[in-house]
Amino acid sequence: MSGSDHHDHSHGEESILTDIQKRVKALESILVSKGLVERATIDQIIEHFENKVGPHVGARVVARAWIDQEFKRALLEDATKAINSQSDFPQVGQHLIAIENNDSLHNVVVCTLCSCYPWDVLGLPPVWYKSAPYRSRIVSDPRSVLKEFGLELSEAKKIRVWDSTAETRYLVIPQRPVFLGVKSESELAKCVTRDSMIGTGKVSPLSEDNVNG
Amino acid sequence: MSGSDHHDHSHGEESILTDIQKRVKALESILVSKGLVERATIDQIIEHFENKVGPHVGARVVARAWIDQEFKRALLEDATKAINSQSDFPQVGQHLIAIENNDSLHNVVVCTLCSCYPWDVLGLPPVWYKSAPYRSRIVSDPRSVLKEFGLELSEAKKIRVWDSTAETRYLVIPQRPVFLGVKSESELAKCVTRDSMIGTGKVSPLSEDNVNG
Amino acid sequence: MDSMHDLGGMEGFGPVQPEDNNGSVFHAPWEGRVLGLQRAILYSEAWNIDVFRHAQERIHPIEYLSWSYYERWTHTLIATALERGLFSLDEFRAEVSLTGNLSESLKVLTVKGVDKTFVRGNFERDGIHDPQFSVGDLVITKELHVNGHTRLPRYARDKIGTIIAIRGRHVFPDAVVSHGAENPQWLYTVEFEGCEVWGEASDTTVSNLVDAFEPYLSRPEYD
Amino acid sequence: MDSMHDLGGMEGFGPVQPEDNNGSVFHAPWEGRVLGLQRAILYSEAWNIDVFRHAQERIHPIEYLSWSYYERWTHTLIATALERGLFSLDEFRAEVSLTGNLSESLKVLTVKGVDKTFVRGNFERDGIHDPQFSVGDLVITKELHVNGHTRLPRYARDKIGTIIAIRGRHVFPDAVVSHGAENPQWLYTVEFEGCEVWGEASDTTVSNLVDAFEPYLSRPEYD
Repeated sequence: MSGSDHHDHSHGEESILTDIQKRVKALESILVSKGLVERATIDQIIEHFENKVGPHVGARVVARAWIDQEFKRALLEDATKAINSQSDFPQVGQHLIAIENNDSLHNVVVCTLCSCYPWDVLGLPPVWYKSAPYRSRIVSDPRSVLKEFGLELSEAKKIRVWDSTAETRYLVIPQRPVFLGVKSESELAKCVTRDSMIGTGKVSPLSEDNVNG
Repeated sequence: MSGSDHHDHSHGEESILTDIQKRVKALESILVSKGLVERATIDQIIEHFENKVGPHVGARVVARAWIDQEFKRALLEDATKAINSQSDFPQVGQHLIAIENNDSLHNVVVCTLCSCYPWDVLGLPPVWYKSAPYRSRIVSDPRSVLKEFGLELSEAKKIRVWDSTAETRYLVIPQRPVFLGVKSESELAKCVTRDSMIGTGKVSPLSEDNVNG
Repeated sequence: MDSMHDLGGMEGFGPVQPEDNNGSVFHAPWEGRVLGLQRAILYSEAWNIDVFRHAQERIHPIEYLSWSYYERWTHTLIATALERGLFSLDEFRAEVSLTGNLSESLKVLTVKGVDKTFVRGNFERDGIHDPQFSVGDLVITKELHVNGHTRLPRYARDKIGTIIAIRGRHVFPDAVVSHGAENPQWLYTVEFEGCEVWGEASDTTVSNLVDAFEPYLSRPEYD
Repeated sequence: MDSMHDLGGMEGFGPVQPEDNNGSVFHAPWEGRVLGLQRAILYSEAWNIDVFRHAQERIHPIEYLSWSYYERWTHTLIATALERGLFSLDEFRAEVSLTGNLSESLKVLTVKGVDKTFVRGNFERDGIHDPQFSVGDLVITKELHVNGHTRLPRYARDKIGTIIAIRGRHVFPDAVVSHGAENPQWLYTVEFEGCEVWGEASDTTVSNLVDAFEPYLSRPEYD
């Protein structure tokens, strides 16, 4: 953990494994040898994050909130309870908080201190969410950062920047755009992008390419 | 100036010059070719900082202040004027400020934003003065940092940490230790260390090794 | 400690590089392995999430900025396992246990049990004390410089804000790291006007919200 | 801008490495060349010290921390010379002027003139306005987040302190960098109790002093 070896990552390797691959392999091997880790469990965890959770979960929650006013009311009151009351949603953990955009307010979420993220409903966080440029500047200059995402907000719109500093997790409920017209819940869900649920992107008319990786 | 090449400093060189040496050489050459710089002037500047200025200048000032109460009074009132009034000292620039340690107060100097330093009287700043560990922590936890320098202050002693944030420059006048006894100005000057004039070190009984490099 | 991780309000890192929705994936197979290992270790209770976060805060600033997220995780897991004696450096290098089995003292996450762990744990705890603040109260955050772990970012210290929600009584990360106790505390969401945090000249339409534990807060002297 | 250079109050960089008195030397011959070049360029008035400092602030944080002091100077001098058109990248690579001579428009530091430059320049300027504050006055520093150059460190913002000295009326670095004007301002030394800056739990025998320009200061609302 010293400051001296950061120049040595990318050269001087003798095998085809990079330094980081070797370290991860060694860590897994010793923990397996110690009886603390089963390789099949790790496989299962990867399978879960690669194929089961992801922004499509949050997108269905948002789509239902757009269509079902009673569900939306419950979601804004206690998002964990509201989602777990629906038998066709995966169970989510405590203290998920839904925050709703409207004509005069835009919400955006960050974790400046590490990278807290609502994994239950959005899956793996994108690289930029965990990066220094986003974490440093979204709190002090959100309007400019959102512009870099292609999100130009009117100057009058209020912006709330939510910093996930504890074990609460935030899910942004974007506004339902007029251009979506009348659609079914599953059609609407396909238009809800991951970034729109973090507060850095738009709802898209362009179907599921935006949601499922 | 991009963030991408910081891993490449220490390898892949084809000549015996390091990357930084090549850059400096190229910079000097193009500025000479442009007529803006004369190599002999650069030689002269190096000569000045290698052989003329240095902590021995400040040490003589401190030693005189210890011996000559009138000079000390003038020094604390306006260090630039006081030093420039003495014909045997080199001329120093405006806004040099002398700050005096006493039984109840210790002074220490830093520049958190860059590395401002009283070059006129102390010469080239030491590496640690310009480093992140010193600049970051001396302002918030001076007592611990001074301990790392071997300077253990009594818990009752007040510490003033002066951050050189403008074009003023600070010279600490350390206390004259009792162990020095009766000595001449030039003998005393040999005991005044560079670090004691920054506020991070002790006056030493050990003669000029501590002052002249 | 106020190290490199406390990035809020810093400048100079360049523009954000957005990533399309395909970004919610692993970018290399080893990233998935690290994530799996981290979850298995948290399940084992060898340490908890607060200890893991604090270990990341102790990464040298140059590495903190140079390493990717999962690189930071890898180095932190190895360093913490060594610190806590899960294995020795010799064992890590040999990739084989030379001393014994950890499954006797720590919980092992099995394929059967793994599904339950995909629902986030609950850090709320019951208690007898009522919250000291109410929604609508003005509060001032402390100028807190903790020689350990804290969750009050620098930019939100010594600032006046308004309680907009009470989130329950939660495990206090500062206490978990400093003396291994949960010491639960009321958690509030506090809203600050952007101008309070970023100065008069800043965008007046912005507000900043943080989730702050009760010990981070006091009542302003003048309100 | 609040970039990596504003180090005061950060943690995690490890212990200071003291250097004996022999440390007041160059550690390699190229360091002396860079120092000489920097002084010759400042003398030429191609740019001034404030512009040079701000250029260093714009170094990417990873480089800022990884590079040595004179490495930072080297990169800053080259980048600023390119930005300001002292030479082109082609000329720098060729190490030869392809377009003309700079000595017609800029002052050249000669061996004859160099001695005079070893006395630090004076940044004090006359003016008609009296200082707004007096020694002994309580002041509060502004929560200043300047999209450019400023000399008020983050740790000393939005803090109440006492004026202990008036240092004269000086060139204002913020103005020099933002619009090339000297816009001189009164300069004060302000002393803050350590507890005001670092919180109640900090060492009560410590105080912090900064040299603050008048535009950084206002009167506290309650005193």
